[in-house]
Amino acid sequence: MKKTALLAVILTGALLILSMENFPSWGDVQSPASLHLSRHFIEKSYEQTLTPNLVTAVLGDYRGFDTMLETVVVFTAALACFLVIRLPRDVCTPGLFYYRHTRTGLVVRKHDACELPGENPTFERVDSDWPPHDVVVVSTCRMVIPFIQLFGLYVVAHGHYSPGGGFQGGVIFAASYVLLAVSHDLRTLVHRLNERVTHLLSAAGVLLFFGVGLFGMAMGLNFLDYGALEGVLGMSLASGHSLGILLVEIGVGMTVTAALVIIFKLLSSRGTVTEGL
Amino acid sequence: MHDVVLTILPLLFGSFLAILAGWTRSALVYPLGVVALALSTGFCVKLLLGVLSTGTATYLLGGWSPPWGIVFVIDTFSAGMMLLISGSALLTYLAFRAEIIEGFAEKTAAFVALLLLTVAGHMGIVATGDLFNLYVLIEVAALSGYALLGYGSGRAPLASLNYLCVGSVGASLYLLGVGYLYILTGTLNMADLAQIMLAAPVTASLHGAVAVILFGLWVKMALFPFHGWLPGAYAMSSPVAAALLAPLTTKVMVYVVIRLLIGVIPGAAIPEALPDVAMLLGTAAIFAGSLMAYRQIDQRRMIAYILVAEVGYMVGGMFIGNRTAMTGAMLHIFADALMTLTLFLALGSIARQRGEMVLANMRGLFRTMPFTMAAFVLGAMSMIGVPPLFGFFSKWYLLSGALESGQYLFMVGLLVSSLVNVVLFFRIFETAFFDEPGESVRDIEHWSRVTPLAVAAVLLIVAGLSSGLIVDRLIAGIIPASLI
Amino acid sequence: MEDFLTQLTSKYNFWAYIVLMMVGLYAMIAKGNLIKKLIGLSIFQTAIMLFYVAIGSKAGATIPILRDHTLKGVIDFVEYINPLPHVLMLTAIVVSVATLGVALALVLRVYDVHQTLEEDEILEKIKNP
Amino acid sequence: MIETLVIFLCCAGMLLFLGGMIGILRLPDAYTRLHMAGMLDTLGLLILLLGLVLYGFLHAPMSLLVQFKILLLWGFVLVTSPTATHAMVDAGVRAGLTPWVQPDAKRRRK
Repeated sequence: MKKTALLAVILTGALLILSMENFPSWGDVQSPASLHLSRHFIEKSYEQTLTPNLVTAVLGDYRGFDTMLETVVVFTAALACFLVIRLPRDVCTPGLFYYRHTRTGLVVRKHDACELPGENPTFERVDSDWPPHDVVVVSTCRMVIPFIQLFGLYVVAHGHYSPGGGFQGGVIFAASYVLLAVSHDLRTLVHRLNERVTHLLSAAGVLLFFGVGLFGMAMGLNFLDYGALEGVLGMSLASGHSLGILLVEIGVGMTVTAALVIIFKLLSSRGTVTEGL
Repeated sequence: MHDVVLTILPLLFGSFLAILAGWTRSALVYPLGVVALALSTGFCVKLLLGVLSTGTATYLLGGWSPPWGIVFVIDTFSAGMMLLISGSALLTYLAFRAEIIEGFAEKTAAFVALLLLTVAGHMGIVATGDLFNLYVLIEVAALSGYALLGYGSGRAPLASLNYLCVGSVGASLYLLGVGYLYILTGTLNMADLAQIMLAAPVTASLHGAVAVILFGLWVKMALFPFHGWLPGAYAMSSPVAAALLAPLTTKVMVYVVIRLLIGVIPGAAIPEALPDVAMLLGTAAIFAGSLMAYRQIDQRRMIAYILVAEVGYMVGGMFIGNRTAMTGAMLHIFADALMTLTLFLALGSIARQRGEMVLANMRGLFRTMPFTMAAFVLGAMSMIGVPPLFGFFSKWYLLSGALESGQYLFMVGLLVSSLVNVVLFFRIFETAFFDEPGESVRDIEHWSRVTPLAVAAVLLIVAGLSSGLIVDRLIAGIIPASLI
Repeated sequence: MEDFLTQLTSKYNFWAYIVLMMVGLYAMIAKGNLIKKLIGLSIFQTAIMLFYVAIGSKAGATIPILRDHTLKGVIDFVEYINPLPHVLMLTAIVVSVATLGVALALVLRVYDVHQTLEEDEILEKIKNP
Repeated sequence: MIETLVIFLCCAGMLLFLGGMIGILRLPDAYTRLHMAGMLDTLGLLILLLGLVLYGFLHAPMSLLVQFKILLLWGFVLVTSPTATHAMVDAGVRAGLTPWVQPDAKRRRK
């Protein structure tokens, strides 16, 4: 098997190497790839969209439909994980469960918790395999998380002028929640962002994107034509496009944050979304 | 004006709303799916009528004109494909109402949303006129498909994971090929690319680009040596997912290859050896698919192997290189989708009553489920290629195309696979007709299941009788005049 | 030989991506562990991203964010690298991350069902349950 | 004068990084490696960034914001890097990893 694999790989590689004979060399300014489409984008996109970051302009506006589908892919991934590994809520979860008495710090162990006690003030649930409550880690993360979230928002909002945008900002925002789960435990995260909220948020983000597109249709233009935003608040055509990109990026950010949190929660808790990591 | 995009938007919108509804009013989820699919089908009909009267429709997404923005381009053939996809999805969705509502408990919303997304993805693949957008749509369709097929107990996750690995490699290879073409031409729009490639010098790199793209698509469409994922994925999954995806996935990929061959890639850019390799693989697929179908015990797995053979028909037909065979391959997309739909719908109904789909479980079905079995017989006859049914006509075109070009091995393949299909299906008929059903068997045929199935089966006859019309109105205008 | 050397020096970006891609492909075919297969898949996709990003490069050009002083004057396309491949790869990266997420979910289910992630052991268990 | 200082600071930072790297490669167990990585990288980064701040101050005195951002970066790393090391050591202890002891010291203890 390994030898066949090696042979196949070497053959494919050789064929690929042979087929790169007529490619332009590295950094060639006159190659077709940097002349036809990209020249137009570099020279025209600022006056058409008022967005200095060309990547954002092309991503959010010229290829906006691609970006919408890309958001849909993230949304799909979250749904797919939910469909494949989420365990039904009423199923008896086998294994060990630990409860700590809040006053004395005494820990009680329970097998096969079919009926989990609800919000009980005297006992709190402790993760069985990951009890990190370390004072250094917890307090540092508590201090750092707001800054990470602020930075995530900045990356979403400043995508017009610097590297950034909805996807990157959304990932940073989701990372702050992952850090919350790592430093505290998964239940803290679920308490802050429960499943319902994350699912609704992910759908709302795509719907915001979709809504911007439908607004274009409602104004008599094509789907996703941000030119429809012209005249809103007295804006010019180009700043309408700029606003459209911003709205779209916010939608993307919401979906990406929610979807990544969903995937993290499901994967780390093996589908129970109660404890894990 | 918006007809083109309105075929897809209800599905996307419906999937987002299904999630919102799933966490607030879960009773609304199933009707929402029906509305979305019905709207989409309705707009497909409108679009088809429009395209038939006014010619190719183009839609600029975002209002940017072609090379800069993304466009949807719908000709008569793709309008027919869109109708086929949304219609068959609607029939599946209606037929499996009970499974969808009961079978997924709290996850019904997620399942419905994924189902709508995968249909939207497949329709987008047909509609788009942009190479990279096609990749994204392939991934939308595939990713939701992995989840639908992977849901279930037993070996379903493993089969789906296998599909995911193979499918991702195929899509990545396609992406690589698009990158090659982008390096050489600097564009991603199909029409623009076709113009530039006509003038571009024919080089080794151009050949490489075309070969990599076609190779990636072959992997995605389960052509013979890469077919390993298909039988497992369709036989192990829930019957809903199999009935939804089996008529769509491979056929849509075949459609993409045909569209690239007749609309984008000029003949000179195709490497000389490629058609021969394709014919070889297609013929091998027919023989191997039929042979392996013969050895299967599970009936869904058997039909999945027949699908592998059918892919061989279409790939062979499009690479024979004459007009008749190309017409046959294009017609066979419709025929194969309808036949597969009928068979999988019927098997789904039977599986609901009898459990595991092995031959022993099919005793006496003609007596207990007469309508379902009648539809099954029609689907099977069409697979075999019995005259008034749709499958006969596409096979006829393929055969006469192969005869014109002297591809005798391919012809033998077609005939052998028909014969094997006869043996396979008559085995089922025999068990279902002559053997007594067991004492405890109480099969129920509910009208809500039989109606979609009957629609699909009647469509097989109607489409078969009007296949001349389909060829004239939908297909003939699309094949370039240079192909004789 | 000299031709080969010029090929190697002027197009080393393509060589790099091909080698990386073949590493990924080999891992996908030859490794028995499902997680290692997925790592191979990720390497494979990353190689394609590398290839695309390399298309965008231009000698002597800077990142595609317009500088303040060019905003009012004429924009020369030679000054900025090609933004389109970056856009495309942003999409492809998101897609590959999503695929990986779904794949890991499926792997979890496979582990629940078969209690192992080694392919040959799974096949063994399927044959003799 | 300041140029020399900049060069000195940058070189010293690099040297500490180098030491950290060698430590990661050569030290016997996870705890000592983490120690090397955590200690030397934090100090090395501090010195390196100080050098960069001075350099920026010297060459582009108008862009004070950038210098400020670099200092913020240092503050951020100063807080997070030891925490990360601490968390990893903590996890190691909890997972039951025993620290490495010099062989003859072990014998002596016996």
